[in-house]
Amino acid sequence: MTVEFPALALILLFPAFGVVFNLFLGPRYGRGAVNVVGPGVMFAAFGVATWAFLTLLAMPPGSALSVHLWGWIEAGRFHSELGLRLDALSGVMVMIVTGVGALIHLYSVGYMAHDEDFARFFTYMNLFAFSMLILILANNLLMMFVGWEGVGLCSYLLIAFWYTNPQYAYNGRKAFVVNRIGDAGFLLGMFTIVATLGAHGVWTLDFVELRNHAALLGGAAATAAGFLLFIGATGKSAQIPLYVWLPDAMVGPTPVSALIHAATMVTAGVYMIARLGFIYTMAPSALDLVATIGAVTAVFAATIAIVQPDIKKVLAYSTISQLGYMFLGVGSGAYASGIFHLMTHAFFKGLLFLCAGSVIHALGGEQDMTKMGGLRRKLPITFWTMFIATLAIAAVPPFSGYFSKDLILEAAYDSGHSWLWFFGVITAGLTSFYMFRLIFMTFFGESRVDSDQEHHLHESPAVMTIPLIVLAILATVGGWINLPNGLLWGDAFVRFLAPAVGAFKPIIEASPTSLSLVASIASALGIALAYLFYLRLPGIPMLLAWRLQDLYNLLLNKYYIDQLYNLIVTRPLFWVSNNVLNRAIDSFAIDGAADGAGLAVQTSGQLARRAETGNVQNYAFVYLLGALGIVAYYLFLVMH
Amino acid sequence: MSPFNLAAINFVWLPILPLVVITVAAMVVLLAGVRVDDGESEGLGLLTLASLAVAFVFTLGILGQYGVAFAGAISIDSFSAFFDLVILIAAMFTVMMSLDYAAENRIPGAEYYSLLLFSVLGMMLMAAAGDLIVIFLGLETMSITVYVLAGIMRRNAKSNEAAIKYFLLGAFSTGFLLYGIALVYGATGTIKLGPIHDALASGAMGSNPLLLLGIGMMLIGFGFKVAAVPFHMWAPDVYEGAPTPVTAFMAVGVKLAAFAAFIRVFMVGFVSVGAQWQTVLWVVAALTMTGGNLIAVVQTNIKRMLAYSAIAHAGYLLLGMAAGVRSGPAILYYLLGYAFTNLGAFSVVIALERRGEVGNQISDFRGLAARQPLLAGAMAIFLLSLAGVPPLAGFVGKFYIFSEALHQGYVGLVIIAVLNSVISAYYYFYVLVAMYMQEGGVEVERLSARPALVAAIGLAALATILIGVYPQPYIASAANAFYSASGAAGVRSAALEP
Amino acid sequence: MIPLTYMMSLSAVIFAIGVAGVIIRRNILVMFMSIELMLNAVNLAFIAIGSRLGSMDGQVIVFFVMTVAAAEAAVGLGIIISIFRNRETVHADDLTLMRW
Amino acid sequence: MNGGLLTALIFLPLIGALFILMQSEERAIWNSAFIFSLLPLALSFYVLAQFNPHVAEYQLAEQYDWIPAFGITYHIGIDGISLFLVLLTTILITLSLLYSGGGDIEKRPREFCFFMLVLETGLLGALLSVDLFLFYIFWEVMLIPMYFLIGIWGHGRKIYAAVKFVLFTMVGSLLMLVAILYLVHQAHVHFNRTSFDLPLLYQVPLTVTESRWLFAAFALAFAIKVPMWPVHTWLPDAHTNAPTAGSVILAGVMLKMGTYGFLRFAIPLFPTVAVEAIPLFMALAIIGIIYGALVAMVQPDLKRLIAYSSVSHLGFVMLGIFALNPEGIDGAIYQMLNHGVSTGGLFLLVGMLYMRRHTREISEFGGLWKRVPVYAAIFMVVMLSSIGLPGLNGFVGEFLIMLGAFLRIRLAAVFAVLGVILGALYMLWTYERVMFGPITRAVNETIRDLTGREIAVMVPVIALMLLMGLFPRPLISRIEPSVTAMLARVNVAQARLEHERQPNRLAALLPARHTPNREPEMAAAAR
Amino acid sequence: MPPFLYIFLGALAVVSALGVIIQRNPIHSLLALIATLMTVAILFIGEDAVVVGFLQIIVYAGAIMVLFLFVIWLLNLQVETGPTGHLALKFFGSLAAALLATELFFILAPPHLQVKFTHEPVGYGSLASLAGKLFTDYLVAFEVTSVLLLAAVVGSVALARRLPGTDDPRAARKAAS
Repeated sequence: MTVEFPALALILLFPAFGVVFNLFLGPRYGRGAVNVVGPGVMFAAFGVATWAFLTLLAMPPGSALSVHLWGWIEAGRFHSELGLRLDALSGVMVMIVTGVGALIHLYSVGYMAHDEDFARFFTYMNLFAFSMLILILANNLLMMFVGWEGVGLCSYLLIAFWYTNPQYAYNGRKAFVVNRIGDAGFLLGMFTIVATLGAHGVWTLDFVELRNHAALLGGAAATAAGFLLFIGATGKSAQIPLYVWLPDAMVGPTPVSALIHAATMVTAGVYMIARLGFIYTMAPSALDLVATIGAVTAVFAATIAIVQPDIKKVLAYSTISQLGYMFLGVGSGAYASGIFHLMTHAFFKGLLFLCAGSVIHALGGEQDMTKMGGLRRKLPITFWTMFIATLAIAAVPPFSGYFSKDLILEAAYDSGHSWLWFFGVITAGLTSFYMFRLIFMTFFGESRVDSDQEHHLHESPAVMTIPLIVLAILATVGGWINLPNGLLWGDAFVRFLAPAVGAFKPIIEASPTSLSLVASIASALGIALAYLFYLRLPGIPMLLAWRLQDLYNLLLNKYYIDQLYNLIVTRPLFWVSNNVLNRAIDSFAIDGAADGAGLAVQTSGQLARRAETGNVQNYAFVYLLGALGIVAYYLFLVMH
Repeated sequence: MSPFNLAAINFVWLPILPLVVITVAAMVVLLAGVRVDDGESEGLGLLTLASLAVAFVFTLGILGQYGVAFAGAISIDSFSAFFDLVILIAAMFTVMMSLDYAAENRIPGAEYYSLLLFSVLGMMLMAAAGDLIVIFLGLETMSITVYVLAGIMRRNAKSNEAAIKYFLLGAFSTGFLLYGIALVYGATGTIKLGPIHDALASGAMGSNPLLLLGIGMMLIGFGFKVAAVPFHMWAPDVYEGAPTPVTAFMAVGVKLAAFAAFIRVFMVGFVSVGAQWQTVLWVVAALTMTGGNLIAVVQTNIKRMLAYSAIAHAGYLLLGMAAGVRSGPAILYYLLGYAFTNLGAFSVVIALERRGEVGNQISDFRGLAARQPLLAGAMAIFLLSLAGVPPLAGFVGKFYIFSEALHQGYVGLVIIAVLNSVISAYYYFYVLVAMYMQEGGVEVERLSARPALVAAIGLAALATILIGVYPQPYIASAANAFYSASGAAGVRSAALEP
Repeated sequence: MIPLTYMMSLSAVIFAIGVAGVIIRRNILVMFMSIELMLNAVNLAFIAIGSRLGSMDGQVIVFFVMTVAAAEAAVGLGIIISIFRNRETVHADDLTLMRW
Repeated sequence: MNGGLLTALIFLPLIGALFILMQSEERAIWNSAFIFSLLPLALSFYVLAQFNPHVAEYQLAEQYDWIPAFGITYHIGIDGISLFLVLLTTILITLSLLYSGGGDIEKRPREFCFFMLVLETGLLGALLSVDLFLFYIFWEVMLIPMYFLIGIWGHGRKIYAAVKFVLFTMVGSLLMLVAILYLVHQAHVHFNRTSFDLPLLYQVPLTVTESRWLFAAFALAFAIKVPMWPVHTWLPDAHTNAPTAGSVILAGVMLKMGTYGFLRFAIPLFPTVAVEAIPLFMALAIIGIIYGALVAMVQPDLKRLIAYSSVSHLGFVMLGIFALNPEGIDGAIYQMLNHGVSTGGLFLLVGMLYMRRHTREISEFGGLWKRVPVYAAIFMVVMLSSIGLPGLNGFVGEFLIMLGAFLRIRLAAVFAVLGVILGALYMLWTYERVMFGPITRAVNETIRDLTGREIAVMVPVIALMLLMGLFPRPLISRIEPSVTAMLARVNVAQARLEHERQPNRLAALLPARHTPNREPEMAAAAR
Repeated sequence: MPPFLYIFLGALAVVSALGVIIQRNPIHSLLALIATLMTVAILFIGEDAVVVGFLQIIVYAGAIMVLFLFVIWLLNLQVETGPTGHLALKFFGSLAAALLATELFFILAPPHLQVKFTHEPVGYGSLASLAGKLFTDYLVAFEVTSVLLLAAVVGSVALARRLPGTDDPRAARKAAS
């Protein structure tokens, strides 16, 4: 059952109003107005979203709210509209985005309190929310792509927010371009779908239509489309091989990292795959690829995270790793598990970033964990909330991460990917290790803070701590909506989503309890190891780093992947463009040929004019030659 | 009915009335000029202008009459009228250009203007000729006077040199033309165009060596007069050295007359043996276009550049001739546009020119647009027309010729011509560059003091635009003119010749 | 009667000699004389052809050619004198003020 | 009652140009030029209102005898393909004049306005001509003012650029003239009627060889104008050295004449050859897309960079055109408009920068955002439009083009998306070098932000980007009928080609049709 | 005309024509030219062009050549000394002229040549027949010759007349001051 629900448009309009207001009037009306309007529109959107979500909840399963705006690209046979659709999946997403988004906006008021460019900041943030909501609420793939690129743009703008630093600007561009590479795949995926279905007379990308006609797609096209779309997802969600932008994105203001690069935007790939689950289900090989990439990324990023000294970098790699989890989930066919982890991750990772932001804020911009330590007492709220979040991400029961991670690992195992499950378990261990390393290095032990920073240390204002507390609560209880099967309202979330994303069909039925136990042991081991290394025997990490210098450097330098890309892609591209294309071909060959033709005319003119010696007898001679030629022609005619 | 048989008298004398007017005028100017100082020859010029105008009116009067006079020596048809009119216009423009120029340069007015008129007489005779002798005599009358005109600035070494070069090569060329006439005479037994046409049309003449060689020799002779490569070598030097109004007169009047005779002899007289000369013309046309344009590219003197440009344009016209009889109207139309365009361009050159040949270099045109926007604008129009940019006369002319040539399958030649047009654009546009995009150059004397020149430039510009934008009437009259000659040749021989 | 070929050949030879003279003699006057040779060769051709055709046209033309030759001579010699006055030379290869 | 509407549209600017020649006071010149550009602008909107979106044929057509001797008529009309290009022309000319009056043109304003308005006449005439001769005339007429605009008011190697521009274009257009003449001759042979009227010429039967050669001639002329790789090298020079208004019109409208020519002439006149040539042209288009982007990336000069980006964007347009399906061609036409707006906008912006600093070297800038936030913001939007951000205009066109290409040859779209990536790469990099980072040059500290006039110039550009990005339907629905009509001819040709290649399979696939194969007849007739 | 006379006259004409272009001294060249004209005149007479032949001797050889002579004296022309000028041009020029003669020979060779042979009418070549033609068929041409001669006279006067004050710049300056 689909109901027209015009108020859905309001969810978009509020942030849009925020954009317009902050852009044009923000600088004029000043900080007060912006601080009200910026977060205000998000809370308003959250309110509308809640209303819509409750409406949806009241309807029978499989229902949706929709609003049709206007026909958009309609050319030839192809047609697509701008329209919004709220079903279970997008409902959950909208709740996350508006909810967490509103909190982070609120937090930003405090975080950006001393920045001159607050109006621009909130413009971007509102624009991001607007784009993200388009992405989520779109009723067709093409419109989703609008949001998809829109959030990429906002990510770019916000990473490069402090544009006077050239490195920041570079990182922003890097994020956009890498995303564009993924988007190229997204586009091709769309084309594949349109072309294949078009051959059967279905010229649209509307999700409902696609779903109804998915069978027409056929295995090959579904695989191709799934594969190509997943390229898009690797870009947006920072998976191998396109993850390289996300760690660099941490140069943006920390609320941005929390909102965009942890809670919402980067999860768009997961959402997209869940949304198109009906296509992926037809393409097992594409799905396997998704799961594999997810699992490998999870381990890979986690290994990098364990040695990073920068607090935000650790969180960034952690995000990549966690996103890998989500892909492992959706790649196993358990779309709901991916979304579930997406949600819990939004809570705890958003919280982690905000806490990190609070720490950084307190330390006047310091991000290096080797210059922190012992902050527990100075920043109590931050510490406690961050600790809760760490417990959540380390999958300590009963915190939210435990439930969602378990669900994914179980799905991975059940779908026959036992190796990937193993990867997941390893990651779980690594995750708890690096997260507790972070906690220990930041909040425990001796203070290594610069002496002149020391007495500036203070807890953040309420406008920042309140969101922390709210998120901490969510990170704690967020997982409870989907208790393990058979426990109280077990599997409620999965069942709620099932009409939208389809139900998970396991291949192997393993014992959930034993699987969960293995993962928990791995997590516990990680925590124990971190405790050992960073509180008990702080010399060990140094020793290890010295002993395993090569490995340490490899990890510290992120497997040199950035350098590798530079070497095999970026530099050759510039070299070829500059020397081969621009100089050799364009300037020398093509332009040279054109100028050469002109020169040839000039030269032959110069040569020909030498015949004009000025001597009249030469003229007569040339005349005679011409006459000879003509007479010879007639002689020839006569002879024949 | 009049008691006298006026109709008969009129018929004999009316057709040559313009010629008579010109002749008488020449003598009157000569006599009137006996006591006129060289520096004050404007009066003579105005007299000349008036007489040319009278001749123009009379020529208009005979428009639409058809027939022959003087036992076939003079053809009365629209063809001759068309050319006569254009030649008279060219002469009038030349006089308008000369008024100040002659006085400033102390050119002997009486001789100058009377020779100009004699020359016009020769040209008109060539256009109206009905036999080869009249063509020859007309050509000589024209040439001999133009030799003198080219060298009339006696103290000027360049002018001298131009005269002697033109004279020597012209006389040399006369030998070839005459040889050709002799051979054609031998082959056909007649020197009248009508009978020649009939003799050739009856067939069995196509491989007569006398005829073939005669055609070849006449081609050479006419090729010289129209400055076709490789008989063109005189043109640049003579154009450069001659007084600029004379150059204009040569570039337009001589070329018109030469083409008139050329067309009448070849496209009317020799039309039925077209296969025997079109191939040669194909090659000559290609050479002429290419040679003219290539060398024009590297010129720095505007008169010399215009000389090579004139050679190139002769190439386009020859392309029309090579393509056969259907292109006739196109050639006539092209000549019309060409006449105005070139006259205008030379008028502008004169406006810039001063004693000592200042103003003859292309670099002297620099910055003209800033100082004299109207003058530069007019020059731009002429240059664009020469380059064949629509909707000016030069474009429609080229369009017409190429179109007819294509219709007759001369694709290769047309492509050569088109590529040549691109080359030509380069050097025409180079003058535009100088005028509009560079600084420097020479100051222009007060134009208000030279109303005749201004009138010439203005009229030429107007005509260049008008003929291009609304070409229909001119095309119609060109076609009418050409077909009157072409058709009349057959009719006349049947009806009038014994 | 002498065959036409013979007359024409003679005319051709004289014509070619005239042509050669124009090219190889640098004295303008002699060049001009060579041109007169060419004209004479042509005249010979006219006469020979005319008498075989039995038509007077050839002779009439020769008459006109002579007139033209006279006129040319008058003008040509005038030009030569004028050149000589200015440049003190009658050599064609000295007159290369304008070229290229 | 439409009599003379289009004629008025074409010739109003010309009248304005002549009127301006009579002005002498500078302010009066600018004002009257602006007013005379507003009149056709208003008129073109009236034309839009009068336009019937359901009709594929020429509308508001006028036809009078002009040169009966050649069968040439003054035949003008407007259809979906030309409709919005006309609007684009009138809009951009108005904006350029508005902008140029603000101090960009320092000398000889009278001639400048004169040439701008003559240029407008040429552009509008070429777009509205139905008669090939008329088209050719306007085609050449627009060349001359642009030549002067570049040569007089340009910068740097302006003369070289101007001459190069003219000569490149002339080579192509004169060969096209030959082809036109040949085509008309064939029409005469077959219909015993000399006419340059396009609808008649569409029906001329040609042998395969003939149509291949003719197509080649037309295609060369248009390819140079587009410009397609490898005949593009006039463009960077012309763009770089032209004055701002010249660059705007050159990029905004004039390049479209090439693509328009393909749509209006080359393809419908010789559909069979066009279908045969799809792989070739798609390959060239893709080379243009990628090559243009890569070369743009390494340009040190802002305008040169934008010029190469035009090569890339026009490559997209060509790709869409040679997809030869409604999606691709709709997209191509839409992209023509987009490119006009966005690249026009970029040139205006660079012009504003040049006016302040008298340099276009990217390395001369850096950190400008701090000083000129309004400028930077507008630049950002225009740049995003240029790289095809969804929601702005550029995306609609690129999407449809790539979709069309994908439907035709899948690999083509795969390569084309590389262009999308590279587009982002070089544009953002440029933006970064100009706007981001610290201010490295002291002169840039004092650079001033946009004036009211400049903002007034840019606002319509931005508005168009948003409108066209969000509401493409009103445009495409007017474009499409004409495109469909044109494609009908192509489809027949394509079916015939396939029929020749695989007679058995086609016979099985298609119902009996009455499109007899005329090639043998033609061959017989030719003999 | 008997063949031997033709051979003799032809040889004489060729030799004297060669003399025109070979003699170093312009006067000698002129004399050779006059010899050629005379010889050709006799050939004219032999071809029944009596009047024209005599005109050739009287007008051409007599009057026009004297004009040449005057000019040679006036300009005081000397013998050309030594092989000057462009030798290559002379060589190739002669070669080309020879080639031209050869080509003409081949075209005019007996097997090709066909003229519509007609017996000469009575009075052919007489003064009466010439005059008759001149004043009927060629009336216009005849009149034009008169104009042509007039023009030539005007022209040569224009070129050669010496006007005080205009020709000499110094005199002109004196007159002006």
